[in-house]
Amino acid sequence: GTNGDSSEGQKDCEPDSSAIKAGIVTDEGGVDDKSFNQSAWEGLKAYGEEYCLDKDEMYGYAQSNQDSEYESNLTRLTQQDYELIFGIGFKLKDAVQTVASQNPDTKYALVDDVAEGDNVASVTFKEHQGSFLVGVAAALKSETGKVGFVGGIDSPLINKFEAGYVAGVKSVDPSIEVDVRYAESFSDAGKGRQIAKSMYDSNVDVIYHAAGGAGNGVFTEAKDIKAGDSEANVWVIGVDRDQYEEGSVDDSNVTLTSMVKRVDVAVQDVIKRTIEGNFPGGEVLEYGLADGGISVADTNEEAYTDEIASKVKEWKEKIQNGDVEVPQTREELEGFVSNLE
Amino acid sequence: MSGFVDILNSIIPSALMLATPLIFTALGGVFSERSGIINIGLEGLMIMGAFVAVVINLELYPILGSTLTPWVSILVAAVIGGLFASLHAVATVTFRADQVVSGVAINFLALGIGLFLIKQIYGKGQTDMIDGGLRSTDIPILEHIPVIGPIFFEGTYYTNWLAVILAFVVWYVIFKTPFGLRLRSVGEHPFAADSVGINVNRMRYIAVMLSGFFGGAGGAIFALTFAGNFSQGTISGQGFIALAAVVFGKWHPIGALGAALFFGLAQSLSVIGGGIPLLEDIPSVYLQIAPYVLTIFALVGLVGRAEAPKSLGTPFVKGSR
Amino acid sequence: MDYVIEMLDIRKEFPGVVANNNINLQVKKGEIHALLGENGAGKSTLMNVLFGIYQPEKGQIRVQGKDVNITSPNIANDLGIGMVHQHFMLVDTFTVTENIVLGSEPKKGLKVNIEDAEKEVKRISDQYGLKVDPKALVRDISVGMQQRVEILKMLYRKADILILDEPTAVLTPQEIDELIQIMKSLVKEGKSIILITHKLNEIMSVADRCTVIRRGEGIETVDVSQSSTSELASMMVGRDVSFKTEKTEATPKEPVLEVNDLVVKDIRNVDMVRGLNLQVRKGEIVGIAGVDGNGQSELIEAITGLRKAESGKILLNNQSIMNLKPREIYNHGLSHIPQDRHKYGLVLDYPVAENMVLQTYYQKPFSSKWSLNFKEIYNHAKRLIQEYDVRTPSESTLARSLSGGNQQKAIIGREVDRSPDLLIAVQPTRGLDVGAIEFIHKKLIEERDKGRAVLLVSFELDEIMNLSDRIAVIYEGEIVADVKPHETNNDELGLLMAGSNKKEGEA
Amino acid sequence: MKLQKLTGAWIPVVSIIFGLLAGAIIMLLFGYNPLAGYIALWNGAFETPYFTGETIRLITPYILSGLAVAFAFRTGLLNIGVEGQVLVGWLASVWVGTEFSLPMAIHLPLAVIVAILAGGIWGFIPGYLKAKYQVHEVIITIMMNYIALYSVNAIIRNVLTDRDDRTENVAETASLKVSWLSDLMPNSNVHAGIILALVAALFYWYFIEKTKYGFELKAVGYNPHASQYAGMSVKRNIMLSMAISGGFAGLAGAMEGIGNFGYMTLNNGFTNIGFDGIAIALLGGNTAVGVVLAAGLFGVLKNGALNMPLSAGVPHELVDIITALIIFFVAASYMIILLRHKLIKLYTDFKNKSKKGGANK
Ligand SMILES: Nc1ncnc2c1ncn2[C@@H]1O[C@H](COP(=O)(O)OP(=O)(O)OP(=O)(O)O)[C@@H](O)[C@H]1O
Ligand SMILES: Nc1ncnc2c1ncn2[C@@H]1O[C@H](COP(=O)(O)OP(=O)(O)OP(=O)(O)O)[C@@H](O)[C@H]1O
Ligand SMILES: [Mg+2]
Ligand SMILES: [Mg+2]
Repeated sequence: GTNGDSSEGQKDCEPDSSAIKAGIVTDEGGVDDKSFNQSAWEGLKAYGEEYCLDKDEMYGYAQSNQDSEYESNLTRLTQQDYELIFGIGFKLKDAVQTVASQNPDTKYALVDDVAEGDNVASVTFKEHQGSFLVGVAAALKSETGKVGFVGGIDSPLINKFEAGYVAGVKSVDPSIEVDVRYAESFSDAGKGRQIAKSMYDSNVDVIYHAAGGAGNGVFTEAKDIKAGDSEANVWVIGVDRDQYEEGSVDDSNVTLTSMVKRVDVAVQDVIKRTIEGNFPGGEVLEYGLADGGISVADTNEEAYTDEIASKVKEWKEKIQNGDVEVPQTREELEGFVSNLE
Repeated sequence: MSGFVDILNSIIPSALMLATPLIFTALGGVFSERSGIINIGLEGLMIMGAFVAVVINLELYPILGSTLTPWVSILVAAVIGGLFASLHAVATVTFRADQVVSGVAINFLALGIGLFLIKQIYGKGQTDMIDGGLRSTDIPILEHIPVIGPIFFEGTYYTNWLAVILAFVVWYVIFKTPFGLRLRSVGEHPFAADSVGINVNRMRYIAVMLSGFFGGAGGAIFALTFAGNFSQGTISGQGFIALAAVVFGKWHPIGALGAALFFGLAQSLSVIGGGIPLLEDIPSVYLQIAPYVLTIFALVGLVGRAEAPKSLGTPFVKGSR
Repeated sequence: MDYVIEMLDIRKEFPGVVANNNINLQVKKGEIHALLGENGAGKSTLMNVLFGIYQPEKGQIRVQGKDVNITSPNIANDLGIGMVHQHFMLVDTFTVTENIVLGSEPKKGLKVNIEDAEKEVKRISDQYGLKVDPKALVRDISVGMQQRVEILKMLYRKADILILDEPTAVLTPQEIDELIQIMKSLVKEGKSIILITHKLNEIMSVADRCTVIRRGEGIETVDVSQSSTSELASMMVGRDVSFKTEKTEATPKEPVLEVNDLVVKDIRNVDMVRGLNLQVRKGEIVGIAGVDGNGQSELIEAITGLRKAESGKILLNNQSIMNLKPREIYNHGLSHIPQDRHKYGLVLDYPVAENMVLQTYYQKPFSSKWSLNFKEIYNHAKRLIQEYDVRTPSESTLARSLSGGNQQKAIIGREVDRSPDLLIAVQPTRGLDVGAIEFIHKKLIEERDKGRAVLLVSFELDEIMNLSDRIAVIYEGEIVADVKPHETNNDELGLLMAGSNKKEGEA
Repeated sequence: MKLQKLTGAWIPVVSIIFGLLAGAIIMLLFGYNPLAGYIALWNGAFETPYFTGETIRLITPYILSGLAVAFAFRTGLLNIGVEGQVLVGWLASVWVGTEFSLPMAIHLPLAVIVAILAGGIWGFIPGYLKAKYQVHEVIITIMMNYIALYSVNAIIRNVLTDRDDRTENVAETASLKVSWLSDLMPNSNVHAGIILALVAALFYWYFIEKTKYGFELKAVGYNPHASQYAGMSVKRNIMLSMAISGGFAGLAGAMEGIGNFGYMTLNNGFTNIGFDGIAIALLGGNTAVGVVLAAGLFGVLKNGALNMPLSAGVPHELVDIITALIIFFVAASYMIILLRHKLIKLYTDFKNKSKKGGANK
């Protein structure tokens, strides 16, 4: 097969004997969803290369296409003697817990949510912090005083992005309006685009999306405006990965920045700890700004000006010092905003 | 007042944009169903169109640039869509397959082939974002008409207007030309058509392939205006909505146009509703289901009974009756 | 002698049936050649072979003396052969003109030149005296006019040899007369006609020669002028047939069905039955005579609960059945032999046995509380099949694969067997051969003699005259005359049906 | 729409063989090892009791969604709305399972019945609109799918939970998980629903083939005019049929709600259980036995497919292609019959010719 993932050519190195057999089970997106599944897979591949391992021998993945396949896939990898298996996405929480309790000798890690069990490590990210920082960037970039947020499905996880973002915007300038909408889908690009269009039409100039494939629609709308008028002040803020490429249109780019969630970093970190004999079973690992688990992309140098960058840096420090407590829910956000006034 | 015009300014272009792929696909459906072949595979035809258009777009953009690429992509997608639909024709016309089953198979097959080939070509489950997507423009002259100009002709797509014009062309073809007369006779009473020497099976092949052509174009336009790439979820239900538009529009090209526009309008109303102060306080779920509920009300209240082509769904077996 | 058509030793098989076994048919130029045979004898099959719809297993066809191989209707068309099928080949939703030009449309640019086509249709229809409205939708015109459209279709394509498969089965007496005139004028223009019909008097009045087919075999070709109806009938059936139905004087008793001032609208919301009054008594057959479209269907549908009545009264055994559900009406003692046996009479994809309990399946003994009792259902069918001489391989054969005559016998068996107080029979013998007609007529009289009320609707005057004890003439939704058959004649009835009496009656 | 019955079992079997052959050819063309691919497929479905259990678990809702589509089809109705009916049935079963606390003898049947009712109502609406206003059931059911999708999400978010993305787990008293089955196929999610599904298939068969109601429903499907003439109520049967069809679908939803998952999450899109049901029903010739077998085939292919990339490097989309081809071949069974006919005719022609020494032309 011409499977692009495999690098089955001759290797000029010897597999490291300390390595463990590690795998991931993705949710619906698959390992090239340009989002956290892909990021997780990149982390695993990096591990494979570092330790000079063969794909499917020592590391591999199973893609789920439906909710009901998570358990099957986790069990499948377990039965193939994987020693450490990552469940990518909060949707796998139940499946990871179940399978982990059935297989106490195998180690599991759940990304994006907290699972119970001594043989399960939970990996979470402080998305609200990253979202806060891109909110700061949005507020600084906005000329109209209106910015937008497009969520996928209205759910606690996405609300975390929303709350952080709004808090960031309001921290810079409480008078800036934030138009928050949900596509109620992570795949319907048509809806994403329509929402974006209606936002840009109503003078919103920066949109942060946390909507997966529906977010593609936000990019297509922004790019269309930009293609018609290269001076137009429309921006998209990407999510999960650096979505700079997605924003490229002719000679310019509409991606202001992205809230990057380094699942790859986390995956490699958990594997390393396990190899070292420190598997964080039963623990919750929270990756955030300090450890590079969450970061803000600065690829679009032209748009993401030094001024913005330095302001973002200021706020980042405030968060890290604990001067600012970023809200994670809508209730916390309310309190946060009323404190600002 | 100006607020109202602003809202129209926002809703209409967005409704048109959303309706366009539906119009194309529904017109294809009209061809197929007018000839007597149920086409539940419109979804699959759109998937095939989206897949081909994205691949062509990715491959040709560096060579053709941003003006030509989208059009070439749509054209190729339409042609491949037509060829792909011929499978449905072979099954249902030549081999008298149950038309619903064959349509379902088309849906499975399109997604399977699309994703399988994406994996073979790019080594991953979905493509990169395209650079040569469709771009909106202001239509010269027409954009200057007061009030209407900005609403309908500013920041619009040529494909939108192509779709509207095509609906009328299809109407002309189906209701005015010998081809159309024959097509309809084949869908209504194939034995009558056969007895005057019309090759029923050939007409049905042509009609089904036309549905693939239009459905492919519809899928392509969807991918090039909205998604910008191809993946598992790029086309998720638009084909079924287009099928509904065919029936809603009573198997008439202008009816299908109207149904698709209605649907686009209802959908964009529901999306934009979230931004209109008056509607802001309505729980979002009501806005989300509004397009579908409105469609049902429209059907019950305005459209009512629709008469399908008489022999829709029945294979033509010469000599039997 | 030169023949325009020669079919020699034609053999055509269907799985399990030899429909045509070495049949010969020779048609002379300018003649009307009748083809006669019982239901299922193989007439339609033979003509379908000639028209290229079926390919024969064996045999030779010559047209104008030349050997031909007719593999499709196109080729038949090119050879000047046209066919009006037993079931019309017209697209309901098209106009008359669209139907006629379909397949060989005149063009103007990309468009069908519908104006020219309409003119041409008008011209041909005037030439042969076929009155049609070129712009009317086929579904809006009468069956008679549809028939003329079919003929025009052939003439438009310049056919010289015209095949008419049972063209009169669906026509009213007036329309039949018109058709006969048309056929005569066609042969005068040099066309040749092959005419399939079960009606011997039609053959006597128009045909020059007649070929008789029995069970797929060609029996004989005779000169009609040298033959008689009884001779033709016995050749066809293989035994002597009596035409005059034997029956005694009726002894009517109390009324079973009473209809008073009934008003019924059709789908288009037009009053089709307008204040109609009718009474049918125990022990009599009342025939409703009238031209199709004068409210017969609406009347029957209203009585049987298939259509809503607007006002008036319908009493069955002195109880109102107006606007009850069909099932309730049946339970009041009504049976109905419907006009269109394929559309209403049968579920063609059900076995014969299950069709025999179509109204009663839910009752004992065919059904217990939940489930059907198939043993009873099949026994019931076995009995009816025998009593009513339904020719079917078995009770579990699908109704679809029975011939029309046998389908009709199955329906009649089912309806009569329920021992109704009122039996409504609409066109019960349409398209059937004389043997079957005889059988059905006998059954209806038997029912009358058992004291049942029979309401007969037929467009065939002979049938009305033969069977009825009383004839009610319907015209524009009203009963305009009530006469005894022996006190009237066909001509008078024809006039009454055309409405000539109406003004006098009112005056 | 003509209902086509398959003549004998050989056509599906030949179709499956053709489909698998076509799949093998595709694998060869793209440089995969077909044998390894199919072994991986088989192992993925059956290798250990665990996977067998998972395959059965997958088959369970398929049987029911297939029956749902088939039931409507028997009455001449195309129920594309099974998808939505599954969702509301799922929600209903979880609602009963989480919100009540009752003894199992009441709780479990109640959850099942409420799911059936919910699906039934969701199916009844298009049936009612069709009977009453003659609007085509295809559009209404498509619209009802979307209404179900968004409404169910909203109810999970706002009614069953406080803005959460997932409901509580259903109470054990409402769960279909039974220990003897889990012991048989350890750790798998196989649950007692499979028994319910098979009982439903039996019910389907009995209802359609043996009862007077089935007699009516089929009659209406074959010929509404004759049914009306015979005193059956066409409208009532349309509503009844859609409601019962929806009931099967609702039960399919309960299989996920109180069988497989034991909870419900916000849905990003459709479950595909309903859409696959269309293929399963028609593949199974709309008969009870056929649907069960077709659901079995689907379950095996789907579950086995998951193992193909892992064990043989074959993309699992290939199985979608194979499935589609099998459906095509079954649908186009006339092709297979024709092939046989042609062969026979060729043979007899040849015999005739050699006997007579020439054509009869
Ligand atoms: N398509 C067919 N398939 C199988 N058998 C057929 C087919 N068409 C006709 N037959 C059989 O062939 C025989 C002749 O049928 P045909 O229709 O020619 O009779 P017919 O003389 O026209 O009868 P009728 O007076 O009822 O029209 C019948 O036994 C019939 O069952
Ligand atoms: N596809 C078919 N398969 C088997 N038999 C068929 C088929 N088509 C027609 N037939 C047979 O052809 C014969 C003639 O059919 P046809 O409908 O002409 O009968 P009919 O007596 O003329 O009835 P009607 O008077 O209603 O036209 C019937 O016996 C019917 O069984
Ligand atoms: Mg005949
Ligand atoms: Mg006949």
